[in-house]
Amino acid sequence: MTASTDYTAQEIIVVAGSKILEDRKVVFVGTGLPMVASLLAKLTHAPGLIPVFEAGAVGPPLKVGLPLSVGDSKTFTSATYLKGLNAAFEMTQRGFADIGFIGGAEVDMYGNLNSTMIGNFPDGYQKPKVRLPGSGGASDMAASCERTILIVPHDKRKFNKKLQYVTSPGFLDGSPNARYNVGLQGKGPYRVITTKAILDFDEETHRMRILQVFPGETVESVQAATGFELLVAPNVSTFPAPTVEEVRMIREDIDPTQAFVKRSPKQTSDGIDSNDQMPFLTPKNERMLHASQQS
Amino acid sequence: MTASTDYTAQEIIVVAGSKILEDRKVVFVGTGLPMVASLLAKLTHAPGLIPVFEAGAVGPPLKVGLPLSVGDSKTFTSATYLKGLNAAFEMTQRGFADIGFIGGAEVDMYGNLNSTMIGNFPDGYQKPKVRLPGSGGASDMAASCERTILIVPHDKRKFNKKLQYVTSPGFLDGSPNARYNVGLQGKGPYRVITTKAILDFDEETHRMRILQVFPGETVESVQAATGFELLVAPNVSTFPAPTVEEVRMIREDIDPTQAFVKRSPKQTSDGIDSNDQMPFLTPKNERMLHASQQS
Amino acid sequence: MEKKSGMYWTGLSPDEAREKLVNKDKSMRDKRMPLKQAVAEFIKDGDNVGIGGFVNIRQPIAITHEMVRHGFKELTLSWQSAGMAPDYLAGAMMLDPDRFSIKRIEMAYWAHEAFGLSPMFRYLAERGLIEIEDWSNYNMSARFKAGAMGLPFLPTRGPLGSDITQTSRTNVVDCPFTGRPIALLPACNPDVAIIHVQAADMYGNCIIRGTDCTCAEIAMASAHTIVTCEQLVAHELVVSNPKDVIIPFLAVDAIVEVPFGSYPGACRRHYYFDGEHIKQFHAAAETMRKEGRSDLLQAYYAENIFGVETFGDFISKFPFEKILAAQTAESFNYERLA
Amino acid sequence: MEKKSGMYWTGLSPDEAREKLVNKDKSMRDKRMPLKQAVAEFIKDGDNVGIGGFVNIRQPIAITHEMVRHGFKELTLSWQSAGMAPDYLAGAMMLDPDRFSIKRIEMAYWAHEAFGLSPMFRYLAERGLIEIEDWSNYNMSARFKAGAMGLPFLPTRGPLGSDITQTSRTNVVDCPFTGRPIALLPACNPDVAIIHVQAADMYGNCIIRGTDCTCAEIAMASAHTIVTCEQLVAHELVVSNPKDVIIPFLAVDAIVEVPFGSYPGACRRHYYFDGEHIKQFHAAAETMRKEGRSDLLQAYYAENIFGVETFGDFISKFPFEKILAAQTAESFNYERLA
Repeated sequence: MTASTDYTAQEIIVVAGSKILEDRKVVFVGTGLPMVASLLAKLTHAPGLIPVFEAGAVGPPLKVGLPLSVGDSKTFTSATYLKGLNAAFEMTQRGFADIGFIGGAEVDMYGNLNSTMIGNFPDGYQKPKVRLPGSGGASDMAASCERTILIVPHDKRKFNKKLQYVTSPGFLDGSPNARYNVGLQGKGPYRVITTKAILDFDEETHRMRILQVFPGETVESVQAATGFELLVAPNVSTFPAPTVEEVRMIREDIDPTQAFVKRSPKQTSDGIDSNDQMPFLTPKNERMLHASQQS
Repeated sequence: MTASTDYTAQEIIVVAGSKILEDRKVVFVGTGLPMVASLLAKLTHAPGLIPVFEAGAVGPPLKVGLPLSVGDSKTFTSATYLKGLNAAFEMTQRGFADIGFIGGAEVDMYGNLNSTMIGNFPDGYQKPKVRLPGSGGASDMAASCERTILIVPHDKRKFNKKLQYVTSPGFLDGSPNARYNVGLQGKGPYRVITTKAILDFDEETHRMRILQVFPGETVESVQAATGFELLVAPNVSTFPAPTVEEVRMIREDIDPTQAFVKRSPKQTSDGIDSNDQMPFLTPKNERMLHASQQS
Repeated sequence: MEKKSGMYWTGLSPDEAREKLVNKDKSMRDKRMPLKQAVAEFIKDGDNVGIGGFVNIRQPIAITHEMVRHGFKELTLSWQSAGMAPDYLAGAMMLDPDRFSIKRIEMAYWAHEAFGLSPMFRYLAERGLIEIEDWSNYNMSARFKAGAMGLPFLPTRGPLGSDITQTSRTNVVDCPFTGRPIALLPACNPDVAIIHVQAADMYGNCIIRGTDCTCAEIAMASAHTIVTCEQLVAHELVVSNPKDVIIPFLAVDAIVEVPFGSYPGACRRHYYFDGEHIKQFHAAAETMRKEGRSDLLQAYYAENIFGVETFGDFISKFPFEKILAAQTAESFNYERLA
Repeated sequence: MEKKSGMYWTGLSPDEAREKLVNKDKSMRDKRMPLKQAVAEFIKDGDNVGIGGFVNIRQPIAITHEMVRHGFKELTLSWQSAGMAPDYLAGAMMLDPDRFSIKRIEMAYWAHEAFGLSPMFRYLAERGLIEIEDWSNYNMSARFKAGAMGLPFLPTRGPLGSDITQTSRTNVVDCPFTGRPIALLPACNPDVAIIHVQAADMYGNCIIRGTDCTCAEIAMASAHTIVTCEQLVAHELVVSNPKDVIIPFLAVDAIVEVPFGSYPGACRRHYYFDGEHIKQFHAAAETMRKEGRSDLLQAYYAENIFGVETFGDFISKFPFEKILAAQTAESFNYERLA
């Protein structure tokens, strides 16, 4: 398995996310890179992975390609159960989701996430500096999935000691039983995947901890890009670069139109993904994707 | 329209119940005589009546015949909406049911019903003298339908000052806003149809009141069969005997197997309908019924 | 809110129910097995058993027969409205409480609508042999739904103003938003659900025709679910219209193809009631209730339950014409070309 | 339970919602009418409008175009996740708040997943021009569900531990059965629901393919419901499989056949996204957000909304190849023989 030499930061996130997903488990898939990672897992080591999408699809084989939305028509084709949002979240609240796979714009050392607003909270809540999309289902997934995997681009502005708004609860203040005590279910964040490393949480303190660094990164470089002090696991290793085949699958089979995995992502001046290069998924691309995955 | 001369007590109940049902209204139909009355209404003056059954059928045309159960296959054929019990009761709680049509073994002067137990309550609750089937959906219909129609055979043992168990709330203690104050919805009981009379409730006191008597009955004879003092409406009239055609429809078109409308109902020694003469609805009868109603 | 005094859980508490599910293998695997194995593997003495169907519609009759053959003690039974399924279990208790016993029932209605009262219920209740918790149909349905939703309770109006609020664990509180009273019903999370459906695939994806009853809620609320089905069909057929799936494979532990599994009750698109057989069974139990003579009931069980190996053997005892009549009667309700 | 201090209802209170429904003609009658009439008859200034669909899936785009043409003031908009539908309404407000204005939004997400952020949302929020109440997807779905169930609230775990409990009317209480905290969410009963579905009959019985979103709950919770559908079909076809009906006629006031009524969003079995058009619309709004120039956005509305009489006219502006491409793209998701 030859290592890729031209993979992007998003691509290694996808590969890392995919490898964390175990076969035959139920994964509640958030929008964006989690969808790409879940599809890669299903096409490689985890064919029995059971994806659940918040708009209501349970267990689709995803043979018609990468969904552009968690309510996409593609999530419903050959799904085994298909209702609406309430049903998906009720199942999760009941305990049917082993893993929730979510993103956020800002994370703290206890794995709490912000996807609501940048600005002065609470006074500036009604007039934020940057208004983010809002929770979507992330807050619910964080509250009720048994474990969660978080994806956050590694940047000092995004790894903060104190969040401007807690949208999706992690270990809260990190105190023992903090989640249980406020009425939450599930054991909380399991992994954080960033553009630089894979992190987990210390069992005692619930503080974020470097588990593996990506090629070219060190414990020091990861810490330098983080706005709070990270713990360091014993024997931090380097997560291997994606293989040529993994990168090919992402680029050609899974996300050929760069719906989520950009070759060179653009950022707006305020650091928010603008997605302004979003291509229209043409029928031609569609057909190729479809054909390759049905084989 | 010739008056029938050989109608039974159950048949006049069915006809009276049918006439109270207005066209184009939503009626939540309890099991037994309410089903027969609703079908008669639909076949006569109220073709636009919308029956709802607690097992989940909404608006079936009932062209395949009289259901033997409120979850009967016959309630689902050509229904416009079809889920389960929660959906039916949620709709009712929301306010979709104009009328609920229920029976009970015992009623008091405020239209509260008992279908749970005969015996010494609360001490004898776990060892009743006679154990009745239980609420079924009656308690819910009484709680949330906008109005209710009650059917109770007229008998001094069944019209009591104090119920042994309140299964389905009527006007409770009759005090103003009693229903609203305990959290109930809907305006409460509208009519009581018995084997002797049609009764309503005084607007001020919420006490049961004789509205019309059945042929052969008088205000006095109805009072004599009642365990509490009835009010009497101004100008009590006699409800006309069913017509020959109405009786024919009940016997031949609607309930030819006497599933609910018996020619001579048997009673057990303790006054509980035994239904031990229940005939099996044979395919032959079925076919006749089906044919006659499809025409 | 103050904690309700004297509160207790039957079956699983909400936290236990969550824990059971979290630790369960939820993968999509072949769950076919003989009914005997399913009953032995997933039901235990003392369990809270959630019963699917509604009155005599799509009740899990075959499963109750197998439960009687196996023998269980101190069960709690939970349902909204039921007829023949608890009748079979209760009749077994009437005959030999050391072999089969029901400790408690939580329910809204136990009788047979057009087919009369349940002599078994009257026998057990009027002798004080079982604990009873009365609820309404919506109450029980909402309790299962709360369990299915992973919630400790749901609010409803249903029991307000009735003595159900006195004889059950209902908690009537003032709504914090409106100030008006509202009833909170504790979730029901059975240890095991027993359900009959029209069709399923080998993974346990289930299709129901006619009333959904409260079957999906009961299955989702329970730690384990045994499903019998009229037809076991290909997975591909099931997912060709995924909206038809009402119980997802995730909530099912055992799937058994048992044609006529709700007989002598009815099952939409398959067969209508066999009122005669219901009547015959009831007559035997009514004799014991009224006269104390158990011989007729004993004979019924000896012939129809203990005298056979499987539910298929029971169905085989009926003359062909009888079975055909039940199918034909249903064909008038739901006409279709083969 | 103590009453939550500072509690208020937007849209209808539970008692008002009940009253509206009780006094409504719920008969099964022909509810077809032109979209212009439906919007004029059932939406009023100041209304709480419940928006169906999910992000850009099956959003009621045609209805929002008509609302913009009509002009409304001081609306409250409620949804879980939405994209183009609130974008169209918000863009109208950006251009002329005297003609169209949104007072308040209650929602979980306003953006476009693969198609990026909403420049309209950023414009209005970052200038403090609208009141915002943030919830999660499950929160909003449960709030509509509480409304649909005729309940003042539903419990959920969703907002626990998050600042949503601080910025919304959530009431966190101790569960009276378990003693653990649980969140109570006040019901959402909109004055009017706007919904697009795949098929319906003239009475308003609706069939939805793919995600049900929260459409049935929104319709059942609202005092009035306007439905547009891709296909208006015979009642007999709809009831041939009544389980397909997800919104019953009882909950619908107006039914309008509007093919491509969710375009440029997607509608399962009919068409996939038109990302190019979404991008073009956003570029116009983004220019106004970043540079303050309204000319591009003005031109977009002039051409596509104010410059046409009906949504059909808007769709007719697209080249045939474009429309066909959207249909063809969807045909890969859901293959079927005509």
